[in-house]
This record gives sequence, structure tokens and C-alpha cells, in this order.
Amino acid sequence: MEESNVTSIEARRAAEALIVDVEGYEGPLDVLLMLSRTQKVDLRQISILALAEQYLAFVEEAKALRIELAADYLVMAAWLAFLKSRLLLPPDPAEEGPSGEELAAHLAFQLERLAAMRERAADLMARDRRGREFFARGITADVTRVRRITWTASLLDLMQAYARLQTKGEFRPFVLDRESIYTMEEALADLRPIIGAQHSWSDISRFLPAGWAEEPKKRRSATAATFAAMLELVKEGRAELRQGETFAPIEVRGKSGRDG
Amino acid sequence: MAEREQSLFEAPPMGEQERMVEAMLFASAEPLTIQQMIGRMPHGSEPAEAVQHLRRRYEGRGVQVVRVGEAWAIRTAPDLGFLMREEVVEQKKLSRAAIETLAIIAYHQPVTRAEIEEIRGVSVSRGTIDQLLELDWIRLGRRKMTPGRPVTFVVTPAFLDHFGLETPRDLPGLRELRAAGLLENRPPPGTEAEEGPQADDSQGDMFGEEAEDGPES
Amino acid sequence: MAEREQSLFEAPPMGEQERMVEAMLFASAEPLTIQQMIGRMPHGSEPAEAVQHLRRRYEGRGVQVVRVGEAWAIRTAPDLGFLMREEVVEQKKLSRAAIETLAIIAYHQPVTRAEIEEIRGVSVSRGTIDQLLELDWIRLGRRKMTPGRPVTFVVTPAFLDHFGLETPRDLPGLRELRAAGLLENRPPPGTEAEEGPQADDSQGDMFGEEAEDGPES
Repeated sequence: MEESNVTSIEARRAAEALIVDVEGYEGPLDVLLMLSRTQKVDLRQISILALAEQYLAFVEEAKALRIELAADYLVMAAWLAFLKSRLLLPPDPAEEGPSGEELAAHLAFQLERLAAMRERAADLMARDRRGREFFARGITADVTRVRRITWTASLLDLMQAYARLQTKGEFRPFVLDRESIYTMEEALADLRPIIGAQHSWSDISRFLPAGWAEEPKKRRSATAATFAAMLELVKEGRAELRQGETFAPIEVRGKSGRDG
Repeated sequence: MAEREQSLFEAPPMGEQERMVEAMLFASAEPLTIQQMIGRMPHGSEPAEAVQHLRRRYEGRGVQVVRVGEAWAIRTAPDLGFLMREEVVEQKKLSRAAIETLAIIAYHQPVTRAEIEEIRGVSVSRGTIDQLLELDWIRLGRRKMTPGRPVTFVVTPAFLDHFGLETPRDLPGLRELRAAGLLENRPPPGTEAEEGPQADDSQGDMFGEEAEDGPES
Repeated sequence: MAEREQSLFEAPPMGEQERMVEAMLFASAEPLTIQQMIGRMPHGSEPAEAVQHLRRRYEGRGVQVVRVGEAWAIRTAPDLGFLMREEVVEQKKLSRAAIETLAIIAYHQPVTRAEIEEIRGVSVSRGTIDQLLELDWIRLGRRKMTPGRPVTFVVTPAFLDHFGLETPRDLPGLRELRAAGLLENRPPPGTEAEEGPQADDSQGDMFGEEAEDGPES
């Protein structure tokens, strides 16, 4: 439909060339850049309208030649058709969105930017390059890595080490300090060696460890532990317990294994 | 500095330091940083100064002392390349897409894949990026502070070395491109109106960041 | 090569030839013979002469032009070979055994090995003593006038220098250590906040000991 607008022979030739090897082009922006060259003007003064028409013509011809165009190309064609209508029709004040001029200016910017990048890319590749124009050392020397260890210690380290040595006796494995707790294990350990020799009945309070009978908190703990330990010894058959009545003193004596 | 003054040994005379830098640069194919030189030279040496002396000494000679980013190297003078035909390493031909992508990364860094695609108007294939990464000409930069935190690409010291650039600021025509506004990442008109003021802000930040982080900064 | 035969130009000036030889010797992966240089240089060049000029130019420099059989090469000056080593310095804390042994020697000098072992409650390895000797922090003192006349160890001026002491008598005594809080085994920073004030006292021992063991492991 836009074929009649492609008046320039150059443009027509360009469009035909594009159709022949559309695969060689890098997307619709690339095609637009190629088409814009035919206008032979500064990219900023390019006629976006004319460019849009050329592109649409290119797409039409591709369709006529039954060339499969990637979706990108068709999306661009639709967008350019929209842009063309915006550029041709008088602006509708009620309409939202950017004006045709703004859209056209942005497209011109994109084309100019892409063209600039192309030129810079060519400049870059044309530079003197390592391994082509200039060269690095051919015979290199291996650098051996030597690890050197320096030992350090501070005066604090030294003093702490000495302090640690001098107070080594004070060190012991971690236990929760429970000063007023006498355990059943402790009571057992204390009672086992002596209970066998206890032939007569006696009050278990006599078996509290030295120094535990005075302070109430300690006495309670020691009494409980000693009683529990005595029960354990009874269970083992090494002691007997008796109590006259409720709340009467509890008495103990060793069994020494004679009765079985 | 204080450390140097306290040193029991004096640093070697500058002439001697120049010899040392000369030996180290001659021995290495890859650029050496001042830090690397300091690590190998006697205590108190100032290779940064020695390198400047050496650079002047080799002016106009068959080999030159060149700066590569933060490092230094000796390279043959480019006008003598014709003598080195036997040393030429056949380089794989880069595709047009790869060359353009490389240029876009160099001039727009740090740049996201989406931005590269926006500039080229076509999607960037995985292979293109891979090829440039493999050549060690580009690497991943830090993520962009935009939604999705996309990764960015930047050029490497190996890129500078290959193309004989002292710094990314020495890219040909960089100033002109910037002056012409062609390094700005202008959003297409309409995207602003559609996305509302919030999106505007975040994009503004992105461009601001880009301007600050660009090769010229 | 045909190009060279057809050349209407005279051979380049000797200065230029020297540059060429310099670039070739630099970039070549192998030493080059005069014949190889002739093969690469413009017609009429005399690399044999250029090599001699270049050789003189590099006299006393960090690299030298040397003859390798029938060929020529650029090599690092022999006195700068040490630059081809990169020293990586690693700082390590002295082991607990070493620091304890050192502390005993410092506090009890002159002290025999048997005495050190008695105080430490474990035997002292040969390596520990060797390390301290090597650091020049201890040395052999006079022999003890006891059966077997065992050697003794004393600290050195280097020890005093390292620890900032004027004499070994400046080392604080046990009472002072306690006053300075060094006998309280403080929990390492960070654990304090987690423990209640009550737990602090009772658990101090363990954490203190652990803190000291930390760096060695």
C-alpha cells in the first residue's frame, strides 16, 4: 500500500537488498538505521515519517515475497504505523500519551545512539591491539611465592600465660558452683567407707559432714542427701534404717553383710 | 610512611629501584600493580615513582612502559608490530553483535542486559555475553539498585590491556558522545506517563547512578 | 619477503634498527639468531650491529641483552633474581606451649629445661625451645652448678625490645597481675551480655581459658 511512496531508486534498491538477506540484519532498529542512510542527512534531521513509510514498505515487500519476518520486525511495523498516524493527524487534545513528535524524537535518538555505538565499536576494533600491533613479553620469568611466617606475641599474652601457670591449681573442670548443696553422690562417697563399722543404732544426723550442720540451708541439703544415701545403702543391703514413730529421729546401723 | 622512617634499612636509591621495576616489568607478561611491586621490592621502596622514571626512559624506544588501569606493563611500540608477525596470535573473529555489545558495555558501563538490548533494539544472545566473558574483556559489575536488582556488566583490565587503553576514560570519542547526550539512557516517551511518579523516581536514580559510575567518573 | 627485495628504500637508520631488535627480543618467546632478525627486518638491516648497540645500552640496567648460544635474548640482571620471588608474610600467634615456656624463662631466668617442665607440668618439646631461640627471644645462659651441669635459658635484648621492657625485672609480679585483673579469667567479649551476672563468676574460668586457647587452634 505504501509502495508508491518509495520513490527513490536507492531506497528501493536498499529495501530489496534488505529483503534478500534479512537474516543478516540485527533487528528492526538496524533495518531502520540502514534505511535512514538513504536519506543522507544528519540523523537528527531525519524525516521519521519518510523512514516509517520505507520500513512499512520493506515489511510489505517481505510479506509479498513470503519471507518469514521475526516478530520484532512486525511489532516495529505496527508501532511505526501508529507513529505515522500520529504524525499525520492533527493532535487530539483529549488524547493521552506522548505526541507523535515526542515519539519521533525518541526514535531519532535511538537511531543516533545506535549509529554512534557502531562507529565507536569500529574505532575500538581498529585500535592498536595486543597480540596484533603491540606485544607483551615473550619470555616471562616465573615468580615463586615464598610464604614467610612471622610469630607474634604481646606482653599481655606473656603475662596471661604466666598467670595461667601460676594459678594452675585453681583450675578445674567446669562445674556449677553450688556451695550449699551436698549431693547424694557425695554422701554415698563419704558413708560407704564407714557404714560397715557402725554396729549400733545411731541418729543419721550424726553422719552429716563436718561443717554442714550449722547453717540451716546447708543442713537441709546435707540431711536430704545423707538420708537418700542411706536409703541407697539399705537397698544395697549394707545398712538398716529404723524410725520409732512419725517425726522421731531416724536411726541407722551397718549390716556388714553377715545376714546375707 | 611512619613505617618507612622507622625502618632500620634505607630504601635502595631511586636508580636502583628503577632497575628493579624494569626487571619485574620485563619478566611479566601481565601488568603489575604498584602493590605487587611493593610486595617484592625491599622495604621502603617507592615503585610508583620509579615507574615514572622508567616510563620516561623508554619514551621512543622499541618497547614502552604503559599504564593499564591500576597496573603497569611493558609493551612493544605499536609501529613495530610488523616485526612480530610470528608472535601474532590468531584471534577468533568476533561477531558484529559481540563487537557492538562490547562497545556498549565499554561506553555505558555499568550496564544491564536490558539496557544493551534497548540500545541495540534486539535481544542479546547468551553466547555473545559468554564470548566476551571468556575473553575476559567484560565481567559482572555490581547489581543495579532497580527492581529485580539486575546484574550489570563492566569492562576488565584485560580489555584495557588488549586495546591499549590506560583507563576507561580514554575510550575514543567518549567526551563527544557524552556531550551529545548519547550516553544517557532516555526512557521511551510514554513509559513515564504510564508508570507514574514512583517509577520515575527509581529510573531517575538509575540514570543518576549511571552518570556517576560511567567511564568518565 | 618479496616486498623487501623490491624495496626502493634504504635500510632504516641504526637507531631505528636498535628499536626493532629491542622489540623483537622483548616479544619473542625464544632467543633470536641474527639470521632470524634479518628475516624479519627491512632489507639492508644489520641486526648484528644493532644488537651490540642495544647490549651497551642495557649495561647496568635491570635487564640485560645476553648471548644464548648463537642467539640473543633479554634476561633479568643476575643481581635482581630475588625480585622473582614474591614473599607472602603471614603473622601467626605464638603457640600456647611457646608462650608459656617463654613466660617461665622470662620470670625465672636463668632456668633449666627440667625446671620449665616442672612449672608447666608437661615436657617441653625441642621444637618449642628451637622456635624461641630462632626468634632470638631466648638464648643459652650459663650452666647450673648442679649435678649434670644443665644448660639454662635466659631472655635476650631482642625479647625486651619486642615486649617493650627495659629489664626482665620490669615484668609484673603475680600480685600485680592479679591487681591488673589478669588472673581473673575474663569471658571473651560478647559472651558477657548473654550470661547473667551470677553465671559470670562461676563460668569465668572456662571461658577465660577458652579465650586464650582460641588463637592457637
